[in-house]
Amino acid sequence: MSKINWARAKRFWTPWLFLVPTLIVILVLDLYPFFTIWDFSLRSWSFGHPESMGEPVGLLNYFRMMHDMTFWDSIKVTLTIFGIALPVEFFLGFFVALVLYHKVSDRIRKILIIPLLIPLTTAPVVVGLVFKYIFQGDFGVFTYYANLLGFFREGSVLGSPNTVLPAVTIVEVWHWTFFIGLILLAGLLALPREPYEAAAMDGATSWMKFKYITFPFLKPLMGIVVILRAMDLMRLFDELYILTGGGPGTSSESLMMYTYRTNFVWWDFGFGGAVSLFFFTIILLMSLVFFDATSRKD
Amino acid sequence: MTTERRSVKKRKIDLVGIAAYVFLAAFTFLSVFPWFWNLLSSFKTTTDIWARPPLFIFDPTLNNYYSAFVTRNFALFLKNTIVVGLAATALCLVIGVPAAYAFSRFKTFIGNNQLFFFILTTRMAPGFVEIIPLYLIFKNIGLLGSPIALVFAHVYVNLAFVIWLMKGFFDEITVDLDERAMIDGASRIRAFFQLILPLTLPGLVTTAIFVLIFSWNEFLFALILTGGLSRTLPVAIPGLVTPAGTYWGEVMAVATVITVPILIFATAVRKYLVRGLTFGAVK
Amino acid sequence: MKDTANLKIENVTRKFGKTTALNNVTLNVEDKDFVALLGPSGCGKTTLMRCIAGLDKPDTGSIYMDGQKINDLPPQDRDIALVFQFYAVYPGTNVFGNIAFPLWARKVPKDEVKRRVTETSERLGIGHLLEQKMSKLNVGEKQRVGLARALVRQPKMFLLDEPLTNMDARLRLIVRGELKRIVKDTGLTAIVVSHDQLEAMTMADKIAVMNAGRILQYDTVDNVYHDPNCLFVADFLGSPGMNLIPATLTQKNEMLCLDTGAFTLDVSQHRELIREKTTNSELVLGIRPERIRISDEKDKDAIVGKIDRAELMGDKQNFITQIANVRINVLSPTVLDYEDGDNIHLRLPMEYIHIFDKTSEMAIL
Amino acid sequence: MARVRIEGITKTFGSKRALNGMSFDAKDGELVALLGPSGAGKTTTFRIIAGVETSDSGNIYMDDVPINDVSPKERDVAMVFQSYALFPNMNVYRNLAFPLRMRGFKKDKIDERVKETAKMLRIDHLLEREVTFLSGGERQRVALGGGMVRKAKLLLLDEPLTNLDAKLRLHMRLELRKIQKEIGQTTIFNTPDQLEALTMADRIAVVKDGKVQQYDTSINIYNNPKTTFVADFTGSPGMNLVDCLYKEKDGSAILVNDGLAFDITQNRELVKQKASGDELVVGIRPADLNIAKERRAENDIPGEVYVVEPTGFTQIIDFKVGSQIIKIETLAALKCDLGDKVFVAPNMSKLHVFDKKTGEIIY
Repeated sequence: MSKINWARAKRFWTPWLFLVPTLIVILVLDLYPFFTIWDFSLRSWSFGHPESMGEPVGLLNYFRMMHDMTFWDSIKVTLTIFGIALPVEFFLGFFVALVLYHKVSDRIRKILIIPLLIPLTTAPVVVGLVFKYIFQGDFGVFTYYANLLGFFREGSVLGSPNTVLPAVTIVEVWHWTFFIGLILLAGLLALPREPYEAAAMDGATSWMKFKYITFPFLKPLMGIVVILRAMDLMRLFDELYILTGGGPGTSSESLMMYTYRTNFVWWDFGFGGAVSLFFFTIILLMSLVFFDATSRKD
Repeated sequence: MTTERRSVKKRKIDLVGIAAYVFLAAFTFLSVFPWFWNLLSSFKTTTDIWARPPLFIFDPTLNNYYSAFVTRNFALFLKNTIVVGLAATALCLVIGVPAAYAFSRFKTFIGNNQLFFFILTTRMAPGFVEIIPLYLIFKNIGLLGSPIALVFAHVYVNLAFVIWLMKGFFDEITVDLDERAMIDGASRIRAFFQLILPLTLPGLVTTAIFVLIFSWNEFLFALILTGGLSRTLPVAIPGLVTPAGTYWGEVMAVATVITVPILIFATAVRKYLVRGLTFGAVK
Repeated sequence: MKDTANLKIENVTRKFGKTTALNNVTLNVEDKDFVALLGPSGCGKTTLMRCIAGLDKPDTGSIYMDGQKINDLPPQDRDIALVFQFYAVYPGTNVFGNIAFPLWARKVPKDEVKRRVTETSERLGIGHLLEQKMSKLNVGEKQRVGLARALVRQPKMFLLDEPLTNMDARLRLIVRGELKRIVKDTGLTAIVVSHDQLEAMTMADKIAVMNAGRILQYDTVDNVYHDPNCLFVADFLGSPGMNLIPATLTQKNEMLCLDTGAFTLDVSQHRELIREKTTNSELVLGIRPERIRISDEKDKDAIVGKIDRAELMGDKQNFITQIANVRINVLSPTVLDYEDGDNIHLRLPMEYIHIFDKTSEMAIL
Repeated sequence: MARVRIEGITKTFGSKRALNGMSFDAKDGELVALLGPSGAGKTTTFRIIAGVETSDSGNIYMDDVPINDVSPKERDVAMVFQSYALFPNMNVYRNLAFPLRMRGFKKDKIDERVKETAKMLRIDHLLEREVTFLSGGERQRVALGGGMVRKAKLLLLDEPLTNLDAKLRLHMRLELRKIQKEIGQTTIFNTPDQLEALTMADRIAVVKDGKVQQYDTSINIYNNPKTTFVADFTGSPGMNLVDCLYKEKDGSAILVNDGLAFDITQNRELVKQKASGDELVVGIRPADLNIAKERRAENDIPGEVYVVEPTGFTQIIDFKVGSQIIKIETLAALKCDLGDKVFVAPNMSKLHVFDKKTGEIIY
């Protein structure tokens, strides 16, 4: 009798045995911090009010966040970069994928991919520094040639609130366009041959092939790429930190930069905690979409 | 008549073809140029860097590398980066690979899907939620500013990635093999270690390289959790941008040292690159 | 309906790198023929079909349709429809769109598209599915959509690539008959590609048996089955295939005999033919399992064998019989009262005997 | 070697019921077939017998000892997977030795057994080869070897012939049975192919929707199918099944359907007693119908030839009467063409009647 129970129990516990280390990590490094932050966000931690340090303040931090203009500005900055960079990256990336797929031989494609990988494998910090160097006001190679053509005579494009966001967006587009290109190219290369042959026999035009075969086949993949990039753009930090530090002023401060500043410049973990959790929630929702897209693809 | 029509068509194709090649050439040039400029500048003297118009031909020098890695502390920072990367990678695999196996094989245990999704969010989340308490914990136990804190943080961020990617590799090995091994008399643990794990070796290597790359490039956690001599390269280079001026030559030298190994690694795993970049969602 | 459709393939060769997929193939398909290209995987049958469809091009040789050379004609201008093995679904549209696709491509007016699609789908019994998504259909239905797409164009000729391969045994049996009837009803020239001899025999009127890039025999179903021209064809058709027993030609007194080691067979009556066709004395004796007659103990001239295994095949029975070192299949159309290990008395009727040359593998008789 | 008994096994995956009271048994040294379409629950049954899957209820007995809760490694059941499940990182020898190593056999004993098994399966010349470089037939033999080498009490073969080409399948079905009888190991195999089951097995369990419909010898399964499912699933083509209505006319009992009428006066009492209603199904095997170009008896059914399918020395004629298509198997010597008017006479002694509602046989 006891032997039977033992066998059943073993069957039940085996999966968890493999999961124990992961569960510990999750518990210690995920759940515990999460609840800590939740607790922080409901208390006052501002150095501006040392007398009430650690006092519960209800949802005050959240109200403060809602009324902070720089918070809304940071969202605006994030959405501006997001709104321009994502479509540009997507269409440019898709176009590159299509050109590489249709117009180039297998061998050339394989060789060409290696230099094209350079941007997306470069560390964001390095990307930031290199572009800061290129955009440098006195001797930056971009500035020099732009000046020759009569643009940006007043110095670095990063120095002016009018040009800083377009410049940052260009860096993002440079960094990640081929990410989309590469993945969609993989999708194109994996397309089944039969429908295209059927379409050839049926006398379909290129547009019909695209509309009825290529696009529907790639749609799930496009969804995955877009949501991955969208999450990345929402979390944009490293390049910005190096390139502009959020400046000039707060004209290029993204939501991620803002969260950083509230926590590690103002050292207000109550207010910062509230901002962090707000941000976390947005990403959580986006992850849900990603999870849904990937599981539907299977 | 057919031949005539074909020749006309052929000329038209050539035009589109040329346009395509021009576009690709421009796209490739723009992709490579900043990196190329970085590499070039790392061999320039300060005077050459400041030159207007920008110099493409000059006398190359290794001074920047020498002063960064010998005179300054960058050799130490490089060591930190390598140590953190290797430690985080090893730990991450040890913890994550069994979990990936569990998600691949035990499809029906309670909470499977929820847990799997939950783990994903740890990777996707903006990080601050975890980073602040971690910062406080490590500060309290006096580990702040030691690479150990960063190793933990990197394990935490990359765990989801390891699990997602490795699950894909395990899924490719038929469950029949595990079951045959167990029917033939192996225990589940033995089947996993002795039979299935060796079969995922390419997957393990790929995953390890990806984790190494992520850890190597990672900035935010490193920025907050390390300081002084415990910094990694990404956090250390901005230190060359000082109020008194920027040591551009050295910045470019260090940037090159950060970039080149990653490029080599990425080329090595390019067969699985798409898979890694999409968390295994695209095979 | 369209006029005639005569397809003529002349000395077609197609190589892929070092492998020769088609080796100097010549084939003549007459109007309204239903031809099967039959052979094991890698025999070149698919390449041949793709060359006919225009999806592939011969390296040398010509393909003529009604006397006109079509080597360089793109597929859509050939007036040939192809039903794909994996149904080639267009994911961006529903069943209606999948059938209407070739008409859309040809800019046929809307109401005519609707009329023709409805008509064709009704005829194939999928009229009620037109608004469905393709992914909701089962294999049988998908196949019919593929067929409808081919028929709706009213082509001169159509090609079926392994039409039954993805179905389970039961469905295959049903679809096989239906498909044949549909093809017959359209009155079109059709070519079916198959690796399954039963599929080829049941569906087509003529079979081209292929191996290693060559057509070995091209003839009516009856002739290919009953008069194979070489060892490969004899073995490939039938399940079980023809019994092929190595034998030596020997002269015994006045008789010319085939000595198999287990028994000898007097082939004096074919002396002239054998002498004429071969100088080799190493031959192969062939007889179809169902042509062997089962007699009884009273028959003194019968060959006695021991039943190694009596396999029950429904109404039929297959006796795997050992005669000394020779092993043969004996197929009885009824179930008999024999068990494993029993002796069985057999006769090989002379009219059903085949003789092959062992070296050239070609049929002598 | 052992007796095995499976009793009332059920298994549900999510909302899908895979097994629904699966029961059958195998005698010592018997070769049993589980025959059924894909999705019938055959593989699930195997996995439960092998112990890599648990059942929701029901029992498995090995020599009358329940083994439900014994772990797979202690069950002494060997299984050969449809995918062959060969370890790709081991050569043939090590693949064969694996089950023995796991059970702690001594090195020389392992060597002896591996060589003996390899010789029996005629793969002794392949022992040093890597399994990834073997042909389909060779891989199948190695997989069989892996199952047999241990001499387990029970051997399970999951669709052993499915992945082989037609000619090889023909050869292996004979060979497999021969080897099984030679070593006398109790063996259960499953297959979706009725011919494999009929030709190889001592007894066949016909499975549908996770339940055994009929468990009997080949000859009985074929000649006396218990349900319409078994009737249809065995034979190629399967039994013709015609939905009919029971009617009485002029003192005789007939089953009618649109141009078809079968006089069953002889069995009237039996039918009345067993049938649940007027709706019945007439079943007759394709070979039990006689076809001719002229009418020979008054009861002959007139109709037309819909399709002719030659299969070598026989042919299958699809005979159309009303909206019904009936398949008839006859010698190829009879020449017919599409649309020919023909007459068909069923062999009434081979006629079966089933209850439409339950699908079960009446006689």
